[in-house]
Amino acid sequence: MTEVQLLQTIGMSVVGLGGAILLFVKARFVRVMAFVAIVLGAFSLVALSVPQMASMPPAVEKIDVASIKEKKELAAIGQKIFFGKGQCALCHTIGSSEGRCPDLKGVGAKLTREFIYESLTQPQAYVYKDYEHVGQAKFFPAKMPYINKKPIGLNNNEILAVIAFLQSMSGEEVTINLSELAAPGPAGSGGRKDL
Amino acid sequence: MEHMRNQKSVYAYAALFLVLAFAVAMPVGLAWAEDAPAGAATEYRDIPGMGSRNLIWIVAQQHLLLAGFVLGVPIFAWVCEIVGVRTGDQRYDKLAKEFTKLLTSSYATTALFGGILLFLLIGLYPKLMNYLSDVFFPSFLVYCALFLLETATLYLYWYGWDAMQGSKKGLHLFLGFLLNVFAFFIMVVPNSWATFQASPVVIAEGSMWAKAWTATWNPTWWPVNIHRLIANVVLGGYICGAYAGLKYLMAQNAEERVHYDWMGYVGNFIGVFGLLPLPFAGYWLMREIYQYNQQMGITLMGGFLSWLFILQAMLIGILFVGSNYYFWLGIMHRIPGSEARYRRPILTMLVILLVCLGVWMTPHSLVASLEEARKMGGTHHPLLGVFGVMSAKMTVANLMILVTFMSFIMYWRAGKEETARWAKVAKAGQGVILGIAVIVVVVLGVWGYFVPAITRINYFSTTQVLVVLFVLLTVTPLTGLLMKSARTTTEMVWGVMPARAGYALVLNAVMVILLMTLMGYARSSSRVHWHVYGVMQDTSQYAYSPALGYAAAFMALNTFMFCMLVAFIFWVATLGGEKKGGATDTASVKGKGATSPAAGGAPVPATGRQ
Amino acid sequence: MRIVPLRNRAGALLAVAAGLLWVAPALSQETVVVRAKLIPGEVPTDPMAPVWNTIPPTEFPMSPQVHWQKRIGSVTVKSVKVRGVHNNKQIAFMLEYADPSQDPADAAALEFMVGDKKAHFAHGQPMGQVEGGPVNIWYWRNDAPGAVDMSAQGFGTLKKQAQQDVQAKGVWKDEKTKIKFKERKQSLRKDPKGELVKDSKTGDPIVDEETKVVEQEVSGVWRVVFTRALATTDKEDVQIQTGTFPNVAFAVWDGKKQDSGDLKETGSQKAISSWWYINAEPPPDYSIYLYGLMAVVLAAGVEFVIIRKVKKGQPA
Amino acid sequence: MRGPSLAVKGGILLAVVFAALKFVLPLFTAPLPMSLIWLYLFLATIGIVVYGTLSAESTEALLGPVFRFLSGEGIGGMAKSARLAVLALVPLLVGWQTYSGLVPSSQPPAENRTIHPAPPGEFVGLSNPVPNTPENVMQGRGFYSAFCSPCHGAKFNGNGAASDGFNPPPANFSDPGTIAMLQESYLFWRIKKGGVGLSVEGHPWKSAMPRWEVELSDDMIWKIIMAEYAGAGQKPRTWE
Repeated sequence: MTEVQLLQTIGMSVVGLGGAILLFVKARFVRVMAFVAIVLGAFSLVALSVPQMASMPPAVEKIDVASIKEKKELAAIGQKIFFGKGQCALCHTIGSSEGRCPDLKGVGAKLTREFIYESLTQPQAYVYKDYEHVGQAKFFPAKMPYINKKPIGLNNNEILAVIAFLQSMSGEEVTINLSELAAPGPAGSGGRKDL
Repeated sequence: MEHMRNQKSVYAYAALFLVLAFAVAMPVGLAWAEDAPAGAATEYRDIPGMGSRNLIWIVAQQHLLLAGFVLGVPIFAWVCEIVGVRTGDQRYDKLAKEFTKLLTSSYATTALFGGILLFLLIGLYPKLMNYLSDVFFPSFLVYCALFLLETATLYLYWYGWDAMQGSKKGLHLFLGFLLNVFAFFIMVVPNSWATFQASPVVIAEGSMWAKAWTATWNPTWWPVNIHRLIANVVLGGYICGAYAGLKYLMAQNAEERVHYDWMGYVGNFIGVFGLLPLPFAGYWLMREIYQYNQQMGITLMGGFLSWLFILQAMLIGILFVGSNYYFWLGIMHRIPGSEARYRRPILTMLVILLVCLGVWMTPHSLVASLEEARKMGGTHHPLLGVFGVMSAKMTVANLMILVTFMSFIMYWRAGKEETARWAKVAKAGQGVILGIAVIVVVVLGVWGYFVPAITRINYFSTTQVLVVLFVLLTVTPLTGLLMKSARTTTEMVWGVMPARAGYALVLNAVMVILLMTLMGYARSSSRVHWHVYGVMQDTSQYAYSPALGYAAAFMALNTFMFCMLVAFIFWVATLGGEKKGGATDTASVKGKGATSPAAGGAPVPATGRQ
Repeated sequence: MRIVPLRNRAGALLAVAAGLLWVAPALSQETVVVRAKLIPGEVPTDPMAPVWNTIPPTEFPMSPQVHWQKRIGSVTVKSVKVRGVHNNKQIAFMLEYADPSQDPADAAALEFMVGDKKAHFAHGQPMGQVEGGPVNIWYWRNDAPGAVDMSAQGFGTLKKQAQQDVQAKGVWKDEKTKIKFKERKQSLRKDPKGELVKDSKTGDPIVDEETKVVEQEVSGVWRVVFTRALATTDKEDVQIQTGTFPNVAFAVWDGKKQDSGDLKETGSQKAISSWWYINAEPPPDYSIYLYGLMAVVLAAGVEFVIIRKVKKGQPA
Repeated sequence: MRGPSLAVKGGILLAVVFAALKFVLPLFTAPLPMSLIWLYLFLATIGIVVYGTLSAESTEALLGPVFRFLSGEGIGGMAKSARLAVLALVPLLVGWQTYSGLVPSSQPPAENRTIHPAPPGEFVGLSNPVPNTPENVMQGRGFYSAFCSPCHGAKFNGNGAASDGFNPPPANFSDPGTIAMLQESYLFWRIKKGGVGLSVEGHPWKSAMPRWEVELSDDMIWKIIMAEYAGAGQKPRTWE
């Protein structure tokens, strides 16, 4: 018996029991509760008759710096970090004014990689004063966090991957050389399983 | 007397829940003892057999439902009290007091479940709770302070009820106001924790207060606050209605029947009143979610949760039909001789409601056997597929709101005759407003198929909502004005409703509770395998979201448990007070209870007499 | 009692509706399952065995393989008709399709998922977000006797299994058969003056498309029978349980030698289907009748109670 | 009594609704799946019950005949034996229903493919970096006819020459329920990762959509996306 069949059987038993109470029991309170049970049983049966689908967590991905052979792959990893662990996309957008912070479209072409690196690790060192938010100002008090410190805490390789992604997103040549990537340490600094 | 009884009841269920809490805590304690790995910090603990998530699910859901009730009731209890003062009708004051009695008796249980939930969360999800405490610690303090204030105010409000009649009534009303203010913030603060989990913002370095403040202002915080506020009123109203319905069914004499018939009517009215704007709030929330993260929006509306919204449509549909049914039963039974006059308009409204519901419940991708799908050329039907998209759903939801509103207006007017000279003009005006509104809603709905999604969402749907709100906000005061000078031709007769009216009230409450459990599952599942969306992943064995059927069985279980719990609490509250309690608050009823001397159809202010 | 005839009329209407409900399933012809009928005795290994004519075929459309490289634009075989029988030990499937020429390189294959994990129909290639399983492929080729039992999990992993469990036999007959397929014609739209009509917005010429189902007579039919035990000892094989619905996919190659010397279809250039189902008819289970009887008794009891209540004047 | 009773009218209504949905509708369009027919019948039943139980009189008109039929009051002659036949038939029907519910099904389990499952996070926030110029769209059209049109059709309607055998069928871009509901980034994901990039709820095991990232550059894919919207006369979903 599958789980669905088991639940269906339970649902039908509840409805049946409720029906029997309505037929044989006179006490008002019990009757009302039986009525409630019938309604709930019927609801479960309807829910069991629509397509059943559980949502599984995705397969765990491991990133191994040593296996990267192309800059394209590095940019692809950077894309995952940008929208995932790096939490960049919580504020920044690429090509939309909907974000709360500067839009990063074409940023890889506008800024040098050194500047981007500094912006990520020393966010308050140089702040564009002429940055204007497009559209209505939004009140989400947040300032750029240190990306290489807690709670986000990307390591050097991951930051380089993000820069590679930003450059390739802007249609630029990726200037990160694969040789710059630090070999993964014994603790596996190159990738984390919850990436 | 009152005091004694209440104390007794407090002891009674305090004892019961101590036992219950102990029973729950026992296995948790065992689980703690079982796995405490040396070295690394514990991320999760489990409860063998039942599963930690299932336990959290039940306790959190019970707490939330109780909290919704406890936060919703003071709003309309207070409004009822004001109405009582303004109109001088003691019935409303008594009703407000009876509502507050229900509130007082469920307050402690709510807190108790909150406490159990907190302990369980700390015990079972230490990693997550650690993270959240890091971010939100200051708001925990604020919450505690608010809780103290709320408790103190509630006790003053309840125990001071009789003492503060007369010249001190103003002070009492102020207490009621404070009670609601604190209650609102008690809801708003935890909402920030839950919404942060669904739509986190980045946390930078800073003071502890700055961090909490940043996290609190996340994109879905206010949409959820508003949605919950309205939903709590709806929940409170319908539960009070169901309480009255049950009491009506169990009534021993005519006086009780008259009283609970009326109370059921008020409860249903409050529920419908809240229900009308609720879809708008839900729509706003959904829009914010979509805008915050398209992925989450798709998971909800088009992805693995899309079927949930068909179930939601079914529940809302039954709720709408049930509420209207109760109104119509009221017209047919409480107003003698009304049947011939109202049968036809009711049939029209019923047909519109059901057609709209049919459209709403038609899914985008249909449940079809593979052979049926092969014949259709996919799971989209070439003709009925058009009902599956948002444009159609928004349109029919708006139409259903309009129909329900008309039901309510019809009930309000039933048995009365306008005397004002401008009555004809006003009625024609109302008809024109309504007619135009329906046309605008339908035209925009159809047109919505031919414009880009963003135009539809930003302009068409918004316009539909505004048009419906406009109807609500113009026709209501206009009818109020008309009724002020209206002459009652047929007095309402209370206490003669058939048994099915009581069952309808109970059904409506069950639908609302089920809806809340369903949407709780939706909010939780839309985060898929994240504790904090995109920031902290759920790495426990319960990271998956269960399928709808399994979840529905849990929702049904939760709903049933909640019903039993509420029934028990209310029963305890009336222990020993059968003779002196709310049931006899019908002092103003004279004679055999066949006719009510007071307010006719109009729920607020009771006019039309004399 | 004037209402009696009316009630009868309604009753008649209801009866008609109920009657039509019974007819409705019989009208459905397209199906998604190959139903392998349970037969007594040996399963036929010969494509021309008379038992095949007693089994209704299930027809599945075929498409050119476009999913991965070395695609093909059009294929000879537009659909295959599939029949199945089993005797609780052995199962046999017969593929029947129109192919005007018998060539040494003509080939056909069945594909199944192995184990509990789902597999992608394209040789069980790995999925991005989900873990998939391997596939089992039964392959027959005209110029090689018997069949090849293979497994794969992803492109380039196709290999012959150590344990060969499948038999196959093909017979080509020069008989006439009708095939149906969709034909599309595209033409540039012209106005009555014979000039091209252009889209007012983009300025592109407007193309009209006409799709129609054409019926064509083809002479030459392949009948290929695959047989295997329902259950094998090989872990790489699909295990077929009666009453279940395992997935199946089909592939067919027209191995005709073209003027250039190349084969018309070979390797990944082939006609394919995506997943459908097979169902080996389960042996009869008599306990179901018992449950049915119990339901009858229960329903009669409930009915009795309700009638009694109604008679007493207290409707439930 | 005026006209037929509510019970009879209700029965007729249900029969008419059923016949219309089951037999008349397929004359004009594709047949409805039974799940939907049951849904509409259920709603019609709710309507009959609600309307029929509004007042004491209507309740009598709805339930009276049913109760009289059940109790057998005032029923004689032919009608009496008809009543007995119906009463005997009901348990048999229940039994048959139980039997047919338990008998091994010849229908495979229903499949529930989510047409538009949620994309993975890293594709959500992308926007098209290629400017929407006529030249780029024209280039995209060229790529489209080379790579996409065999299945999705020259007219962007999913009706390509190679589409017939595929299940699920190739997407019809001219249907407002497909690409018009989605952002460009969604299409980018679907084209780049193909059928094998789908998540569990996408029921991935049948989609023949190729994983184009192995053959086409990002640039080409973005151009194809622009060409698809332009060709199908749709606009991508935006939030601005």
